[in-house]
Amino acid sequence: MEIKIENVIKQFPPDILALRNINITIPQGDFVYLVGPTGSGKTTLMRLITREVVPTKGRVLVGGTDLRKLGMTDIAYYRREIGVVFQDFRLLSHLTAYENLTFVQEAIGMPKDLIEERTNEILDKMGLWRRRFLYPEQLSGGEQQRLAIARATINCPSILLADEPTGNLDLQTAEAIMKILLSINAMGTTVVVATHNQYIVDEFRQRVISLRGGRVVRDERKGRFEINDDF
Amino acid sequence: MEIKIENVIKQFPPDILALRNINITIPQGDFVYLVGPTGSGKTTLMRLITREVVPTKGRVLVGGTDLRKLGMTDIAYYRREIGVVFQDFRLLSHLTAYENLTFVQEAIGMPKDLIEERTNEILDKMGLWRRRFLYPEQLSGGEQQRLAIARATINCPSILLADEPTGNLDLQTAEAIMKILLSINAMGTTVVVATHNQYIVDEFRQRVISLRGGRVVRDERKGRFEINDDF
Amino acid sequence: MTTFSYVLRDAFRLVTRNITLSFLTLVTTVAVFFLMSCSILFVMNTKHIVAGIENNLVITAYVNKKGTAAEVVADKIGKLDCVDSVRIVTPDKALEILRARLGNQADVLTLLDDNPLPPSVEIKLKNASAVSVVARELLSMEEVEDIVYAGELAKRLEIISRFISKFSFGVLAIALAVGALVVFNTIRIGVYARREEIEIMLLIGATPGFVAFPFVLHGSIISALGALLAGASVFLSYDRVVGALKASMPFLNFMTDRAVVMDLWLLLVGGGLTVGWICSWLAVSKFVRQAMRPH
Amino acid sequence: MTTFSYVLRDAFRLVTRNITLSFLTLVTTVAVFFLMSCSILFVMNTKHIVAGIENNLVITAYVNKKGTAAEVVADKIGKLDCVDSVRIVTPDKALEILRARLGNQADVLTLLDDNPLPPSVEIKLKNASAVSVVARELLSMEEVEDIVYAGELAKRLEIISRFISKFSFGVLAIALAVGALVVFNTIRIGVYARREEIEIMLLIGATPGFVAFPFVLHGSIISALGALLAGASVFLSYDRVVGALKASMPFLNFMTDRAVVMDLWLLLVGGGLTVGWICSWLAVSKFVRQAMRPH
Ligand SMILES: Nc1ncnc2c1ncn2[C@@H]1O[C@H](COP(=O)(O)OP(=O)(O)OP(=O)(O)O)[C@@H](O)[C@H]1O
Ligand SMILES: Nc1ncnc2c1ncn2[C@@H]1O[C@H](COP(=O)(O)OP(=O)(O)OP(=O)(O)O)[C@@H](O)[C@H]1O
Ligand SMILES: [Mg+2]
Ligand SMILES: [Mg+2]
Repeated sequence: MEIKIENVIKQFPPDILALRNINITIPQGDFVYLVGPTGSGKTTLMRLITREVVPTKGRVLVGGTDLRKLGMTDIAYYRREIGVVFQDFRLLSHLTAYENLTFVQEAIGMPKDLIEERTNEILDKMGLWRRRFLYPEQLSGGEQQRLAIARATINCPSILLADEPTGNLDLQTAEAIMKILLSINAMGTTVVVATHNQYIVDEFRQRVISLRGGRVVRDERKGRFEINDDF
Repeated sequence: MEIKIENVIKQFPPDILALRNINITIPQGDFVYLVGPTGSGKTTLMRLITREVVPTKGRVLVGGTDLRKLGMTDIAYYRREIGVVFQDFRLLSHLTAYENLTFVQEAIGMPKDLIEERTNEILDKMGLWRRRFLYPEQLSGGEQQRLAIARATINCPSILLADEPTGNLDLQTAEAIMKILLSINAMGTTVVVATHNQYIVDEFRQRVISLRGGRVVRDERKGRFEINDDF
Repeated sequence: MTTFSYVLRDAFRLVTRNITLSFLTLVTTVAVFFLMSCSILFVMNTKHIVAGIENNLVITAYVNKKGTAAEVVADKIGKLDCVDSVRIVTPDKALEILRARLGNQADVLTLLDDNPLPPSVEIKLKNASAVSVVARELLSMEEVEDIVYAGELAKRLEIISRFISKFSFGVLAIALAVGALVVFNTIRIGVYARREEIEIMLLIGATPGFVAFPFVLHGSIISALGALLAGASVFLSYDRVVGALKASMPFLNFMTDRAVVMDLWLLLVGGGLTVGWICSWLAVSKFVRQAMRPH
Repeated sequence: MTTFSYVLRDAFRLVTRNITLSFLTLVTTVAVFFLMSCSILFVMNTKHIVAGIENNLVITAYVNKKGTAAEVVADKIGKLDCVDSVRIVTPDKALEILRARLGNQADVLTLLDDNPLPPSVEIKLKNASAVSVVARELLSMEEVEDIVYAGELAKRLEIISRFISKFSFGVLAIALAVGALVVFNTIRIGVYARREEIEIMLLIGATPGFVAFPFVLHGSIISALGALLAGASVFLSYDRVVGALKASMPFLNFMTDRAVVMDLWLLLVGGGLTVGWICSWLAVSKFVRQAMRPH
């Protein structure tokens, strides 16, 4: 599904202009880094795609559908095709690590044995196998982050949005995570990663979209992390 | 107040050994980086000092007092001398940015006009002045982090614990924050910073304590960030 | 299938996870439903007692002495639906009663040349409202010379009975409202306590119905269970309580039909389920719609 | 000072922030307290009515005809505390009554050589329980030949009256328990909904008391306000309701003393405040202690 953001302006009350005239097209299968200083609008841009936020002006088309036109149940089904790693993780605090993963699969009606198999596999891959019966608040920051990534990827979504997926990780783990994201991308999933991590962007070079004050200031194939991306 | 961690072992049920025989002394006025891969016990170590966690074995002395011996009200008063930047921010979601800052000052009974003055000053310093009437969930990740730092430092604590205080910040803002932490340290406050940020550790060199699997593997004055600190 | 089993498990988790909280809610619901059934039973018993007193209502009709006038009147009146029974009091019997009343001076009555007292018919009615009908009927008969009845008492009982009917509706309405409010409130606050979870679930693609259903189930279960337990305690204790009351107040005509209490119980559980379902649905659906609204 | 003002503001925020929720709780509390005062007033009125009937209790004492025997008895008995009033019925008066009863055949009584009927004293009592005392007293007087009184009715009224006293305690206890439970529940769930905030506040150095106080205030305010509003609606509507009841049932002796209703109102508000305070404290303190416990 192609993501098309057309002339989007987003103003939060009373007068905060988070996005000013954004025009971005992300074809199916792209891998995009979203960079920019804090408060530049990265998260807001992602929330346009999940329809948590609707534009004040302009429109957001995903797979040709204007998101504004979707009804409540449509949106639920639409969101199942998108995996999101939220900046603040948003894990379900009343469910264990294991249950947090099975939940999203149960919600889309997958068969029980397949759920079990896939969950165990990904817990192992993320190094959370020994932590599977802990609740989110009992996990370390990095473990929570890996759980959030596992949850976002387990359903093989068409689009994967990852907001600062390595903020709480050490370099080695961050690299391992990036490799996972790239392998998912290789299978045809569109991946959008918002990040402040220079090392990651430079190591695994991909399309870079740089925001500043709610405007796109650079959009480059095989880009690098430039010093003013973060100033 | 000197922090003395003596022979501390912390085991979480059922069998997770988060800390294994830790011995650390941090004199008043020290600046310490706590590094180590994800899950190595950095946050748990800090939570020993706030008495969120009590050791399974060994003891934690702060200013000569065994924390285990404090009553409920004592702990409240003790915690007022410690500023904490939590890894997950822990802002009060029902209060605006402004109120999140005034709250901690009101809780210790500061006069009203002083509160107002100091709050406005720090909001300005952290670049949150225009966001002061927003609630935490309306702030960007970096803005929330800066608000958390502002809250931890506003009462001029004797000890400042900052858990990953730059995880959601761009380089420029991270540097600015580090300068603030250093200036607070210069006024005599003990500062402990847990971080994965190599750039910061190498740029502002201080004592480095490196954890791995719940053990101290390195404790160095004017240390550097070593590659195996994060592997 | 998996979806449905998740919903069931989640509703179950809602109940068990905060067992104290669920327990408190349950106790409140039980108390409310208990009060409710007590009021209902109280009203039913009062009506029953009033009906019992009404059953003892008597009209005395004095008839003329010609032949079988008393028998004719008794016959005619006895056929009316609202009449329970009739009894003829002959002049001799009436004189006997007067004699008893005069005590040791009763000898004076032997001086009467003829029994001056008229025969009469005592008519027991089924309910107070029938008094005026029967009275009019009696007066229209030529055999009847005069009638005497507790007109005031009859009217009073009728008014009280009608008032209790109205009152019972009022009590039921208030109790039902309080019960519904408590359930609604509990679910609403429960939803509020889990607002973050709900938001997250909706964000990761759970449908509104899927998110709402466990809450609705939770509310219905608690409410129905509350009604069930309240009904059970009423059902089990009713006989003993009425027994004790009867022992100390044998003159009052309590309702002792277990079937009625059983019906009340069933009604209560059905009502509890319905109320729980509607209230939880109202409580959760607005919230879910709100959480789905974009910024 | 700043601390206190914070606490006040926070309690206020607790009330206003989720205005719907606070409103719902309030409505529930009002309903519960309303039911409570209705039960209390119902019980008070029933007792009042029973007392009214008791006031009409009469013992008739037949005395011998010697001289001023009736006056002597009336005098002696009239001095007892439990006696409301006495009235002497002379033999002439009694004969008159009998004559009226015999109707057109009353001429027979002119044949009596002498009035055979004894004089009697009618004694009005203040309450049913005095009947047996007075009866015994009367029988011990040599002037008294026989006494007649509605022994059954007196006993019944006494039993009913005692039962209503017990019953009123029961109703009050249940209503109070439900009220307390609702308040406790609301505060408990409110605390639960804000558990994260409470944990954070405690982490940044707020004392347990400081954290708990707004909740306690919130609970007390809601509970007291609920009692106040329930009391107000009862107070304002009582006259009209009783007026309507009196109009349709003038034979029942309703309580019309506004002062009593006013007292009830004050009692209600005081009770609401106390219950709210205790319940909220119980609800919040355990939770705070738990949140302070280290891992
Ligand atoms: N609901 C909201 N109400 C008001 N302002 C908002 C809201 N959401 C976001 N903003 C503002 O919009 C701006 C952009 O926020 P956004 O979260 O997109 O930044 P970001 O690029 O993700 O930053 P970071 O790197 O710190 O996460 C911020 O200044 C923020 O304060
Ligand atoms: N309450 C708890 N119950 C069980 N295990 C726990 C609990 N708290 C922490 N742990 C475990 O202890 C280990 C150390 O956790 P800690 O949060 O100290 O790591 P960390 O060094 O802060 O990691 P990160 O850099 O990811 O934040 C982790 O493996 C975690 O799962
Ligand atoms: Mg962001
Ligand atoms: Mg940590």
